Amino acid sequence: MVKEMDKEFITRGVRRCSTPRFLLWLAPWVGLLLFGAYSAGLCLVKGLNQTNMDNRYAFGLWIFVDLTIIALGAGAFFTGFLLYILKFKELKAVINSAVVIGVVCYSGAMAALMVDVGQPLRAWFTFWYPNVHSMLTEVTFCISCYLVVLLIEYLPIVLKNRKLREIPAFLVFEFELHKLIYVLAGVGTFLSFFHQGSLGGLYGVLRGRPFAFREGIFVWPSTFFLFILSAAAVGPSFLILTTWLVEKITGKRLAKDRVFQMLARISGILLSVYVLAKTVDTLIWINRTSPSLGFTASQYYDWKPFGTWILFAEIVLCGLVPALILLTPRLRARRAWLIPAAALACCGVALNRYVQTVQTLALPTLSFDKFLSYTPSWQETGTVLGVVAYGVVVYSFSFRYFQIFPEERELKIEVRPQAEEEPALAGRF
Amino acid sequence: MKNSRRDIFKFAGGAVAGALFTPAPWRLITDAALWSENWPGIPRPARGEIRARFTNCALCPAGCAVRARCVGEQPVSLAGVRGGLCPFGLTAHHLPYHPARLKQGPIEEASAAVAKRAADGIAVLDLNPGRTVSWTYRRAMALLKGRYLAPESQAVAYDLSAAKTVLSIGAPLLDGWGTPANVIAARRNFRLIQAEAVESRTAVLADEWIPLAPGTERAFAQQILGALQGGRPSVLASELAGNGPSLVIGDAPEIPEINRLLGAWGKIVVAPQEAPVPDSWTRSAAAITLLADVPDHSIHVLLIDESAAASYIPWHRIQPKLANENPLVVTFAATRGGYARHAKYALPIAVYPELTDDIAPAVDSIHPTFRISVPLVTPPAGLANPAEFVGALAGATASNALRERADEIHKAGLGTVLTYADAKETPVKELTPDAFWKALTEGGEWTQKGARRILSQAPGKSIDPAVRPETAIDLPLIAIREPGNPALVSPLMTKLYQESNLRLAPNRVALHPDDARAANLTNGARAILQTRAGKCSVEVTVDPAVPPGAVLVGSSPGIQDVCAPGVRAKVVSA
Amino acid sequence: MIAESKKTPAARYGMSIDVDRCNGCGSCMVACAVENNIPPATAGATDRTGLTWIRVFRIDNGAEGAERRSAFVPVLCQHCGKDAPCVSVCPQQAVDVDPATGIVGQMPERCLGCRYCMAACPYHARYFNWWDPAWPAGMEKTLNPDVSPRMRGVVEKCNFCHGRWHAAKTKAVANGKTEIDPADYIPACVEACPSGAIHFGNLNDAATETAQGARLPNSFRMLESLGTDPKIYYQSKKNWVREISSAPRPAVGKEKARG
Amino acid sequence: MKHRGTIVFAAGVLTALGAGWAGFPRVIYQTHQQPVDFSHQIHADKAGSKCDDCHAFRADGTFAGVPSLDKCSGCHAAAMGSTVAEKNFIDRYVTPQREPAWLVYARQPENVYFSHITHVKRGNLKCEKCHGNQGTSNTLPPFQQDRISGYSRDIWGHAGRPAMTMDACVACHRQSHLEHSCLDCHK
Amino acid sequence: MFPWNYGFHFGAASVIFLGAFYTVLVVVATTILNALWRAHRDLSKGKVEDIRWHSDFHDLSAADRTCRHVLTGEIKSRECPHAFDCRECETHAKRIALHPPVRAAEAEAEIFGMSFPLDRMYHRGHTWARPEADGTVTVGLDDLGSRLLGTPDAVELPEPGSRVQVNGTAFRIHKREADVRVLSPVDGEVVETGSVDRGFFLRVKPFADPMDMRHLLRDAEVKPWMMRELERLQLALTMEGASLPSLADGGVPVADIASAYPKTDWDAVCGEMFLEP
Repeated sequence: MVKEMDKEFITRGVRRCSTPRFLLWLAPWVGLLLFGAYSAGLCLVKGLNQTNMDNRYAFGLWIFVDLTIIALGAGAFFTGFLLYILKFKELKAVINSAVVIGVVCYSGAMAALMVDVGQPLRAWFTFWYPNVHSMLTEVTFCISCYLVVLLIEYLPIVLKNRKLREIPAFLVFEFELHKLIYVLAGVGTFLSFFHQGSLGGLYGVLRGRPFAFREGIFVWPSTFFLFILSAAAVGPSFLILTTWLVEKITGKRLAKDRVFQMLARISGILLSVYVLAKTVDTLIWINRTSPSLGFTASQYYDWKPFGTWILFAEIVLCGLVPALILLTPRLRARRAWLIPAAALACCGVALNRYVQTVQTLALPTLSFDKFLSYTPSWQETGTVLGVVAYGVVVYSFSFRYFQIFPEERELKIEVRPQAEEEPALAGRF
Repeated sequence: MKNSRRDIFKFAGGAVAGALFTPAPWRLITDAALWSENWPGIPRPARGEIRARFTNCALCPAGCAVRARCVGEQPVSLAGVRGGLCPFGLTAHHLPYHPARLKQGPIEEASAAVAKRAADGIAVLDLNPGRTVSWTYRRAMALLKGRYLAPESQAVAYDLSAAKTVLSIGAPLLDGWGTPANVIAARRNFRLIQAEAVESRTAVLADEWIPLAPGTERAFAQQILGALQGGRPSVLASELAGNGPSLVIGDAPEIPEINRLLGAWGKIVVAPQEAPVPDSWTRSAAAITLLADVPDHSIHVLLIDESAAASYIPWHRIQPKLANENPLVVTFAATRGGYARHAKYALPIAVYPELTDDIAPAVDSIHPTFRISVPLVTPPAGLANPAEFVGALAGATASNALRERADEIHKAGLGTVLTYADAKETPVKELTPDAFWKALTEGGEWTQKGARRILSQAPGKSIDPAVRPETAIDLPLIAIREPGNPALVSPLMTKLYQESNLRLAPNRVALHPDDARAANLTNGARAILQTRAGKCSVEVTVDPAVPPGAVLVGSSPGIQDVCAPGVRAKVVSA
Repeated sequence: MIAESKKTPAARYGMSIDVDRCNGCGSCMVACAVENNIPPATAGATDRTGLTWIRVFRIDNGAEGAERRSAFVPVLCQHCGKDAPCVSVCPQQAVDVDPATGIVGQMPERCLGCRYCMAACPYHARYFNWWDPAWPAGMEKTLNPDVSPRMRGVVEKCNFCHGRWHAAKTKAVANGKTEIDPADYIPACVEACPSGAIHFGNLNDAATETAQGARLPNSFRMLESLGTDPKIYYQSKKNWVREISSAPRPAVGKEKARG
Repeated sequence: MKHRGTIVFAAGVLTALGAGWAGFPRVIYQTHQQPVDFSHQIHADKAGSKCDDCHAFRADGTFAGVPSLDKCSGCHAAAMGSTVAEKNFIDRYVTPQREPAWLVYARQPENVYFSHITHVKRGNLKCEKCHGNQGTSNTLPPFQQDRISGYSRDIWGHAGRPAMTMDACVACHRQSHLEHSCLDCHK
Repeated sequence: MFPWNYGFHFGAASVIFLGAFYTVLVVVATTILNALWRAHRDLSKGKVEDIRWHSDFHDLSAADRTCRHVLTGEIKSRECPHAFDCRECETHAKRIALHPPVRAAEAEAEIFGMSFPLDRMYHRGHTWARPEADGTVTVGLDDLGSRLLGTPDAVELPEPGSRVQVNGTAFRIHKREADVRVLSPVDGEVVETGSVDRGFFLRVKPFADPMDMRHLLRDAEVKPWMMRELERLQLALTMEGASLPSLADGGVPVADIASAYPKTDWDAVCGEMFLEP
């Protein structure tokens, strides 16, 4: 029977849509994935002239997307850290989802980076001849290692599949690996703290770009710490957002409200700390760092459309406002507040990454140089869409065949009474 | 079944583990990286002994002395012997490989066709007169009873080193006007005032730039003339008169008279002198006719020598001179871009540095000189040699003309020859004819310094005083010319035309942002350049350095056919 | 990043560029391209994707109308002497500073094309090979054997015509000398400049014209406030030209164009 | 069978080891024969030539490398011995004035600048240091070219190192404290 | 990356950076190898069934892991810490010592219309074990289990001679979409398999003599357990979308419950009831 072809792979007791329906859902994403592969293939075969990047915009859309999705994927390390190291047991309900999101984000970012470099065949040189003073070396090492750790963390989720687990070797390996997972969570936390930081350091160390340059704390610029903080702050928010989104799409309840509240509270606390730190950092930068390099901060915002509104949007609108909402128990208890706040927080970190990458490059340094803008080519956009589609496909597979939300079965009964008014998308996956 | 599948996995696992302990994976990773260093498409430079060879640049009359760095026989870079070279000369060793280069043509067919009709009325248009080959043309035309046409009479030479103040009215003095080495050496000693509508490369380095309204160069010259003749006094005129010796250069017809009044005539402006020419040539040469003086529709066969064209005459000025019925136009050209577009036969010729030719003296050359552009690269087979082609029509051989002329110079026994390789100057008297010839063909220059300076003929008084600016409301812009480029430029010139905005590409026009906005044009847009003479497809550069109301035009033959400096023009979106 | 180890009697090669003598002819740019086997542009290349190790900018005093004045400024790798922004950022040591010459070198064969150094360079003096290098058929015969052509996907920049340095060094050895003859080592742009606006030499040798030019009172360096100690010195007698060295956009030039 | 899995795994390991060590070099390297069977030994012994008689420096200090045909024709205008190799050489190259397409083992990649004179004259290195005993060899070994990278497999000439890689250059330069920058040796 | 690579320098930065990198690599590799080694050890020691049960037990909802003494009301609330293996449990030992299970009246052998004979002991995965005179133990499906599976579509019985262990798989039953492993109540070697009426049974020769059966429910414990099981069944059926009259108030489960709920996800219901999440 085609309809239930893959029944034996689906976790017992959860409801998944029929195989054809699942394939139907996947079809557009796979199409997008193929388009992305074609775009990326063009860039690899014909070279980066397929992009609209240029000597001034040496980095473009891809680096922005990489930085953003890695920040959003931070939920993986941070949830692991909270669950396995700080023993926040409730987070067990979302840890698997966090790991899948982490795998998706990191592998997607790695794929995009491989297309982004001009000579991918030589990418291993970074490992073989590393310049340990470069932030990019730190990024490369940490992201690669962390991706490996994430894949190992993902392995138990896969092996726990109902069918795979019948193979004794897989069953015992999963069991034993899961017992050691706290070690990997610890290593992952260490690695991701560093690479989130070194991604921040990436631009913060650029003495030649006073817009991005920041004073150092020990050997790292302040953005090193701001990136860690902001990623840790929005990681839980992004988990809230994805969980909610999956709930909406599938018409199921996947995690208890308690979990949402806990994530929101963690996100809120960290976000407010981040906003405070970011404000202090911005003030130091305006009053000290930038003038010492001969640039007055106001001139960065003289160019349309990059006005001071960006600073406001980044710190207040997408920082302080969601932080306050997430910290207020009455507001965050309601989805109508919680979800927009989480979304705002995610937008805030995306905006921060955008400013760090794109605005930095747009601003001239030589006095006779121009302010330049840049529009990505369809090949660049296609590659990014391919990465997004890849994420959706992997997540869909994981959701269908693996136990991403352990509380789903328990919560199944609570959603039953609304069965008649299931949203149109109900039953997908 | 299950067992065998598991075995396959185990075997594969073992193979992977084992492979890690062999050189194969590591070699492949390394090789992939090495391959990326020399994958197909990255050319490999030839290796070999590196030597220096010398020649003279034939791209323009400046005739700069060139030292070529050669691998084997192949020049790989050029450098000036006396100071730097212009970018066109620096990259001339690429010209033989230019993709647009004309390499084949129906030489014999053209020769037969010309021979058949030569009696009807033949003419040679020599766009780079003053060369030895020009004498060949004149001798051949005398035999064929044809005409030898030159674009304009070059009656004067300038001794910039004698000037203390120079006023240039739109002349590209520091940008290809004369011999760069001479101009730059002299530049230290005179004050330069540049009067020009656009802040050109010369204007940027001038001591003073007087921005003129576009199209008012002639009026400006008249003003100065008026002041000097005792009309309204002007600061500039008194500066010229007071800080002499002063020189004025430019295109306006008033300028010779101004120079006469300033006392430059005979002192700074002198007659150009030619290296000795065999008597037999002078006796049997056709007269030099200016193109403008030829009666309309009188030429049945026109041969055009485009090699190293120093000037370009718009086709609409040549065409009326051609016979109404079936005129035969043959060009000797390196590309199809110039007159070849209008010719029945476009015959390929050698380009510098394949070319063997002497170089006409530059505008600032006051001494007789003789320089040969000796080939650094062997020309491909199947090229036409204009001198031999024309000589053969008249039944004469022209292949030895350069040597004959060199022998004549040697016979006169005057002057010295400078050999570039050792920077030695040797009096001609001390050399045998063969040694003299050898010096010339291995990179050398004969000059007769201290030759008696000949006063140039004083200008006539008949200057048409009327300034008749074109008035046409539908053509709102006035054309300004970007200083001209050679017809064939190296592909590397994209560095200046395309990969930076340093120079205006030949197929481009530049507009002030306001004019561009009014015409709804943006940077890089395709557009049509319109004048009374016609239309031409161009690309637009928007540049605030161009004065409003003006259009700076490139120097492609297409643009030059329709648009001369000072004419009214219009740029519309294509 | 190599060898702090050896203390050689260090030369500090640098340039002094007289802006007032540059007429923007572009000889330096094409001479550089010829010397360093830089390919002509492909059809799609623009001034933003171009490849030229030295680029002459046309700058102006910001005034409109009759007061507007221009100047030409050649900008190449400034060979920062201290904390060169590009060196420390390269993840795989494809950029280094030669302690013996002070030349900031870029190794295209080591480069993976991440372009981080380009983002780091405030002078925009680094260029990326967006296209495969291609010369019109036959023109590859004119390539300079002393410089290897680069492949697509790597960053490159001025290295003070290092091929000429090699040749001069070899010649010195052949002649039994230990130091190279300054006359043998002149970068292509310096050699090509028709107006003699560029001087190249050892800044540590006070006798060179370059070192003297660097000490002139109207001498300036680009973005000195960043503290990177560039070794390219510019000179101009015009105040508004000297103002371009500092980061903020210069106020509209009040200087008269005359003089 | 209890150890069946182990045996299958070991079989995989062994197969890969065999393929990697024995089969792979045959696949990846293409063997070319030199155009002429040249004996350095004969030239050194009988003709008494020294290395720099044929492999000379030019006036500007650059190394001329393998001598051109002119140098050979100087002595071999006609056959001097009776070997088949010499006869072939004269018939194929000297008489028709055709340069033999020598395959140079030590040819450096395009991106390397190697100054022979600096190593020989300034560094006082013997030819054997890098070229091994090639100067006394009787035949030229086959030229093995990597199919992917195009480089010669063995350009070293003595048993110590399989190939002259950058590591080999660096090892020596490090010993002599001559390691300054990449551009010292790259162009 | 290694000291012999070009460009490597011993400096504080290199040592710290690469040191951290190698530490990470070593830790990750050690963890993986450790897990692999442990897995290998488990496999060779035949701990698969044990691990499967522990892993399953871990995934049961907290309500399903309740201690048997909670069912009988002796303890207020307690989650079983020994994966239902009371043989290791000190609390159980103490409890049993204090209150040995009472032999219930004969009538109690029928609970809610289902037959639970008193000659045997019951496993919480709905199997029973009956010691036989010859020292073997008969293992079968209890009445509720039989009714849940009705007439099975297929049964996979172990080969005689194979071993079963407590909480390990005794046999597999397929019914409609359900595919259930039925857990064994005893350790031992299977000597005979076969079917009697609706119950499938194994005859097992236990390893230990006397056999330790402390972990099985017996006598008076059965009824409260069954009450709880029927509640769970009701919940499971509700969760899987069946609407049904309450069972708790005295209804009798039909002989083939599966046929009564044709639209219900029977796999999920059986998984829940047979302690197999």
